[in-house]
Amino acid sequence: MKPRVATVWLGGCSGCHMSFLDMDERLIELAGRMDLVYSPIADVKEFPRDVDVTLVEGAVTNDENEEMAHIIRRNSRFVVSFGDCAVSGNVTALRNGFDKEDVLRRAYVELADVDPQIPRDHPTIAELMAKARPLHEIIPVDAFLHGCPPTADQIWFAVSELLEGRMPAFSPVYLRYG
Amino acid sequence: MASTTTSRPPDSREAAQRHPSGDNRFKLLDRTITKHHNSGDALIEVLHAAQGIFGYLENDLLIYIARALRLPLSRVYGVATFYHFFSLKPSGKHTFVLCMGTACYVKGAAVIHKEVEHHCQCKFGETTADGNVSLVQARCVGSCGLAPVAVVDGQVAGKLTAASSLDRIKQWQDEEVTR
Amino acid sequence: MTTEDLHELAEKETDRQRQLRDRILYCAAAGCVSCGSHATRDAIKKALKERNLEKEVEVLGTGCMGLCGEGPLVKISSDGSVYERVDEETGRRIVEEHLCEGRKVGAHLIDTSQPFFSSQQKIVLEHCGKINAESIDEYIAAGGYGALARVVTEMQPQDVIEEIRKSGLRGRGGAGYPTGLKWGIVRKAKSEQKYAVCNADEGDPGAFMDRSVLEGDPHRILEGMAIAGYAVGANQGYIYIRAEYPLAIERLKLAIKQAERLGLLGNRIFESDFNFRIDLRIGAGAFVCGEETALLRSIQGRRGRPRPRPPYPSEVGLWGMPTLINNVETYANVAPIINRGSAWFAGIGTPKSTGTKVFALAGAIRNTGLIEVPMGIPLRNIIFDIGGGTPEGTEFKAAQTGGPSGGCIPAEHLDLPVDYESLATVGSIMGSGGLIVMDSTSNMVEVAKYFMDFCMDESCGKCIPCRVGTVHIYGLLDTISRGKGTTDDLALLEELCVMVKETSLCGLGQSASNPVLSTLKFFRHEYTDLLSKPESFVPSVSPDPASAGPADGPAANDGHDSTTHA
Amino acid sequence: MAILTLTIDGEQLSANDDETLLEIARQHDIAIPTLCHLEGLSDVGSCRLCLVEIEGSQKLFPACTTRAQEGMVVRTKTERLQRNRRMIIELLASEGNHQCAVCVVNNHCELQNLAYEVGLTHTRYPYLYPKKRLDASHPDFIIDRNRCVLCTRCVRVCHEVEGAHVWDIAQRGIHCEIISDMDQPWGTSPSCTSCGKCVLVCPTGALIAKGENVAEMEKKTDFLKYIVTARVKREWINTDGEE
Repeated sequence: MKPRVATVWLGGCSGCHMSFLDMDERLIELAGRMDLVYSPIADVKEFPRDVDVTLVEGAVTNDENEEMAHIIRRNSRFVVSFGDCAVSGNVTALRNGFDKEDVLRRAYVELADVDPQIPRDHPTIAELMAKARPLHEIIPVDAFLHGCPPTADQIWFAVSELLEGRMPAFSPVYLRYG
Repeated sequence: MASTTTSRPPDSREAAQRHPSGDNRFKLLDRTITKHHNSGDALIEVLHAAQGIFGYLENDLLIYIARALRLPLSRVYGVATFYHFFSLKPSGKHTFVLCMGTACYVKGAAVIHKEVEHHCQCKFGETTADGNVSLVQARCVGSCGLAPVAVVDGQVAGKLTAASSLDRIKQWQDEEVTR
Repeated sequence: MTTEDLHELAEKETDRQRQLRDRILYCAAAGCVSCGSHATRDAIKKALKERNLEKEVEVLGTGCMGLCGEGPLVKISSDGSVYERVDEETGRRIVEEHLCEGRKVGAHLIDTSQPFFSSQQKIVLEHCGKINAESIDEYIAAGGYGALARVVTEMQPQDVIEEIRKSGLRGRGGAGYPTGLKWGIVRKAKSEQKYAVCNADEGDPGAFMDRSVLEGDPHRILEGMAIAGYAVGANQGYIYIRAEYPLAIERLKLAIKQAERLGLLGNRIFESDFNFRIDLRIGAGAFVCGEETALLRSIQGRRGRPRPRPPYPSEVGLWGMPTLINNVETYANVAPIINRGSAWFAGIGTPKSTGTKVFALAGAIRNTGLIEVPMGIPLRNIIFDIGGGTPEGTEFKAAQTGGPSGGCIPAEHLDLPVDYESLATVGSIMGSGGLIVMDSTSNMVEVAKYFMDFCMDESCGKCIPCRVGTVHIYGLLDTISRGKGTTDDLALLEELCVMVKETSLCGLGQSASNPVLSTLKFFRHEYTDLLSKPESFVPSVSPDPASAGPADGPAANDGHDSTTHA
Repeated sequence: MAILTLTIDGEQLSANDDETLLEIARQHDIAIPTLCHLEGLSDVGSCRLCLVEIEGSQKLFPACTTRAQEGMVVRTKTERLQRNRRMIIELLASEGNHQCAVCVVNNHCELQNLAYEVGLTHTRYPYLYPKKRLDASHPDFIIDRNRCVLCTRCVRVCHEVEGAHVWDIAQRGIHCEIISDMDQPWGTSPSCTSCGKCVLVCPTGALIAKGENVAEMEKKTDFLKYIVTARVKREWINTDGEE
């Protein structure tokens, strides 16, 4: 049976997923070695159980992200912080120096082209957390994949190692913030 | 002291006694500075004197001191902000200095701390928005036998409770309202 | 001033005192002043005047009498009776009943045969509560400045250092470095100019030993410093005292003026070639200035940031010159050692920790106040005999020594002798002498948090481990105390404590973790009781993951769901 | 001056007795990480990265300020030292905003390189997110205090080499920050000569030149050596740990 792999997109720009796709033809080889059971690039609605490896892109920045993080943790053997936002908050956390309400006002009122209003009080709209936080501040994380975004080579290396059941020992080449 | 500069026609002797800034308190400060031979090493002594004379250390005052002691501005500012004893803002009309020494802490100063901050809507180290009450936290006022202790407008008050502390502060606030 | 002049002054003062009918001593240290001892003094004076006794009976303010929790304290010189909680009315009654009618005022009389008094041995505090703190004549009459006279006129500097070395005196500021050794190093340093500094920046919360000595017997410090100056070859001394001690500053200023007037400080002291001056330097509210290199910085008008040692101040100190730095209590021991000899001093205490130690006893204890005990006395004696134990209905839990740099000593170590080495074996330190007793109501995680808050606030910010590490230690303690911590957090806390201890630049950072480490050592369960386990993978029971359905959705995410499903 | 021998990481070396352990190690290509140290400036021993073990002592010593002694046995890479170094970088990372992706000196940053060197995978301590001030009032330069590690190189170069003493540190503890003159906008500083030395010696993206984009700016520190040599090793300047 092939290892079950998931990728998740929390508070980030999806650049890490773009980089994932940049693995190009290696994706075909990867598809033969694993089952992608959940991903923004696969049409699965709910996070499945018994996932072997989950790559999580993005910081935890709203209550939905937070809830998702816990679901991921309970159902994944290995959780990997995928890219700088998940590892350190990165760009997503640049708002942390400001008050949450100021951030919302800036984004939805001051910069709005039409109908300026802060979206809230609706069950499908997630509530922004006071601070965007790296994934490991919310749940225990097993490995960290750096980069903004991580290069396709980094991702290839990390995923290959994990699929072989090894913890990827990142050489300085792969330890690369920014 | 500043009032000596008003109305009377200036004779030369009086003019000589006056400080060029028109504020004669600077003469007192100059005396301390001269006593220390304008030495930069005496910065802390001079800041003590300045705060004693002027109540707090305004920016212009710090610049004056820097010039007199021939020190870089940033050095003077850095020293003034390093030591908690120096204040760069005017303090409130009343001060409530709560001792947070170990003995006071063990005897419940933390509760008073919390209650007072809550009541005044301001943190220790700050002055209430109306400028009436300054809350100050002391490391140890050395009256451990009377713990918990506060220095209330210069008077040591011992064996305090949250309620008795608040009473004193409320009294100041009431005075302010009636005025 | 010659030695003969000194004797003459002493005799004159002794005669004056002998001619009095009696002397009423009231405690004029900060503790008693803050409970109103000045009003008591005025009431007593008034009562004396009413009876026309003001010429026959002298009323004088002394240094700390010890039992600070029961102030204001008043003592009658002729029979040694001590009264507690003497308000104005009681003051009047003491004059009326005790002085005039020979009848003691029972309700306020303290039993001076109780262990609080009888178990103490006073060297440093011998004059506190006995002489007028503002009179140099009284100090001289009590033998003061005799040691300085002897040293300057009869002894070589090397002999003085040898005497101090043989006495076994160690630094009373906390670390316990042998004083004689330190003096020797400064003596040997080659320089035209040297300095002697007294560290009176007593910053530990809950400690007021130095303040009491400075308020009660300021000349003792001046004499000790002058002797040290003679021994090491310094002609200028500085006393760095915290601004929070206005009374001590006032008394020191007065004392320096008095000593200068009599020629006991200044040029050609006792008509020798020895010159020595003392200046005060007032601190401005920074605990870190108790660290010697930071203190020197502060004396030079700078931010009190420490620098790495070596070089030590004994080689490179004030303005780059060799500088001797000792604590108040250390200097206070110098004159008695010279007067009575090193052998006498070495015979007190334990072989490695000689002499006595002053402690400020506070917290959950009946007798709060200032005590002086021989080194090596079991902690139990201090707390239960002298201190009278914890207040009724509570149980002793721990004693904290060394303030924010020290540790908590639990009940099982109550028989520990109080000396430098023994305290170190249980992860505490002698420290400057604060001794805070905690009873069963104290929460040790909160205690650790309290001290860490202090260190965090007092960190100068120069080195990274102390500047940032203390913030995170505090944060972790806060998380744990709020019941939000996990076992991972505790591991992180311990790792960080060790790291801050190992890598910080100065003593403040190096010892900042001690309260946490020592409470973890003795009261670990108080931490672990608050912890939860970090979240982890919950495997599905189903052996075939392919058949596993979707995981618990947002509606049912309590973590146990995935197992019950299968 | 006397010649002495000592051992660093098992290598027998000879050195002058007025040299620091760091100088000796670097002469012999023994790498010791540093952050506050910069050749040409006085040493303050504040970053604690260069701490080394010396046989016979439990304590750790900063290599930048510890002088060699005859027979010293020094270790620079024990597990304990490596662990402490990693944690120091971790603490720094948590203290400010050190997000490399949006930094002008990305890929040319001493802090970033140190993080790689010590193998910092992530920061276990919660980020403090202080909101420190950014000052772009100077016509040529910017100071972003969120990226400052308080190494005080700028303070020292301004005092010791330029002689202007624009910079100093205000406040204390975690609230410490670099200030210009009376804590006023840099552009209004009466003492700044706009020489730009502080910008060049800053190890991170805290002091940067205007007009540079993300990952564009490389800092140069070599110039210091030449200035200092030219001034005969700053004999007339009081370098008593200026900061």
